[in-house]
Amino acid sequence: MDIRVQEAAFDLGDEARAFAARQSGMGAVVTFTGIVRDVGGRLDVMEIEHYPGMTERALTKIAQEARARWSLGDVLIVHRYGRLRADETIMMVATAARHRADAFQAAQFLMDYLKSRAPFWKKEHGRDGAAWVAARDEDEVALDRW
Amino acid sequence: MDIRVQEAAFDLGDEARAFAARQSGMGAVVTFTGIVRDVGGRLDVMEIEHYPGMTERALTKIAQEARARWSLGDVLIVHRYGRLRADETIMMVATAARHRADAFQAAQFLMDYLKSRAPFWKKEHGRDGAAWVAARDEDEVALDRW
Amino acid sequence: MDVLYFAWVRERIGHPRDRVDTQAATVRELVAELRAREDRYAAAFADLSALRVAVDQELTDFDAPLAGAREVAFFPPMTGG
Amino acid sequence: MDVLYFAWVRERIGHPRDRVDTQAATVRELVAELRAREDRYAAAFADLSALRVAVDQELTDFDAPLAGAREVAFFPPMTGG
Repeated sequence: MDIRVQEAAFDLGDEARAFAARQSGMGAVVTFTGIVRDVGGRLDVMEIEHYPGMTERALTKIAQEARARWSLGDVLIVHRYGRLRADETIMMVATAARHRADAFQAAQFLMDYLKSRAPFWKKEHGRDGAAWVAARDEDEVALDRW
Repeated sequence: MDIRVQEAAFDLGDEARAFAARQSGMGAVVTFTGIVRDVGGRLDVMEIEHYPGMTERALTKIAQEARARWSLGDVLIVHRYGRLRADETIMMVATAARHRADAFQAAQFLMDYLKSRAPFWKKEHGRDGAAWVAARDEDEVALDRW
Repeated sequence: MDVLYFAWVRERIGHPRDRVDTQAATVRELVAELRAREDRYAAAFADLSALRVAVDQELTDFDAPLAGAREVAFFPPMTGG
Repeated sequence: MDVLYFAWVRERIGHPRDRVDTQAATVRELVAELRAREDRYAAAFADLSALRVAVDQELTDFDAPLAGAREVAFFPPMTGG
């Protein structure tokens, strides 16, 4: 497992390549990358706050749960904090498995839990002021399927 | 839409980075990469045959269907043919969407259809001789969910 | 009409395509004609449930009409991805 | 005991953490003590349904016991990913 909480930018291509390269015998690699969206050109900065210590614990627990539920080669989670601009990568998960169903399911599980159970909070600073991003009901509902 | 059927190797990292870079306003990018598995060290070469002409048509149709069903930014499909070795990338799909559910669903749809409806056939050449890979019943069943 | 073979169908028949002059109205009738050609054709088409067919590069079934078709292809279930 | 605040809870209270000396048996009792401190605490804890709580860095609920706890954190629903 490779779990990183970092302020520094990361390159989705480099991460995906390196993740796939260190697997062995895995036929399927799935990646998900979250990118800062600038809806309507109003965003100046996306600020991401987190809870140092708890964040790493929560992500590790989510990754361990994924490995217990599906037959996986490896799991990667990278999540940034700090001040991000539009089009920057926020976070990424990658899963490797022998078969595609496990890799897809595990990646979606990681994302659903990470969205609502890992201590990150987003604040959008823009032309219209600053506001904390509200949690979406559908993100909580998404957990029910697991 | 970027749909390529090629003999040449491709780099998963370069493709993922370039795909994400040409999206605009998309918060979610999902990639799936299929990699040659060498089960038990027996594989020498994975030979992939295809049906030139029909392959491009089938992939285009599958990608168009995905774009009709989900709110997507863009779709990438790269699929190789020819003689591949263990750990080489066979194929890749990428989807971009504003929200993760669309990106994940569309990527899984593309994979399920591509597996059973795009004219590719795999033959494994190895220590124990050569054999065509049999279609798996579960790949056909996977189509029922769409 | 061009008749194409892929994967083990091609291997069993021994070549990748035939130029066929036929009055067959459906794929099934074309298969009957091909089976009658030689043993290797009979072997390739022994079990239609193990085969798939495309007419003019679109997947279809064995009851599909052949009127106007330029290209028919036979192959096993696909294993892409 | 360290009490931590994140996101708008932190902003409403005006600082990121308090060192609290408390006999509260549960998170709910601790919240009652904090609410009584000042208006800005009362405002931050006005609607518990808008808050989440972690005890020693594990998500829990407002009825969780505090015996032995070293760190309690309050924050809005998380919005990672």
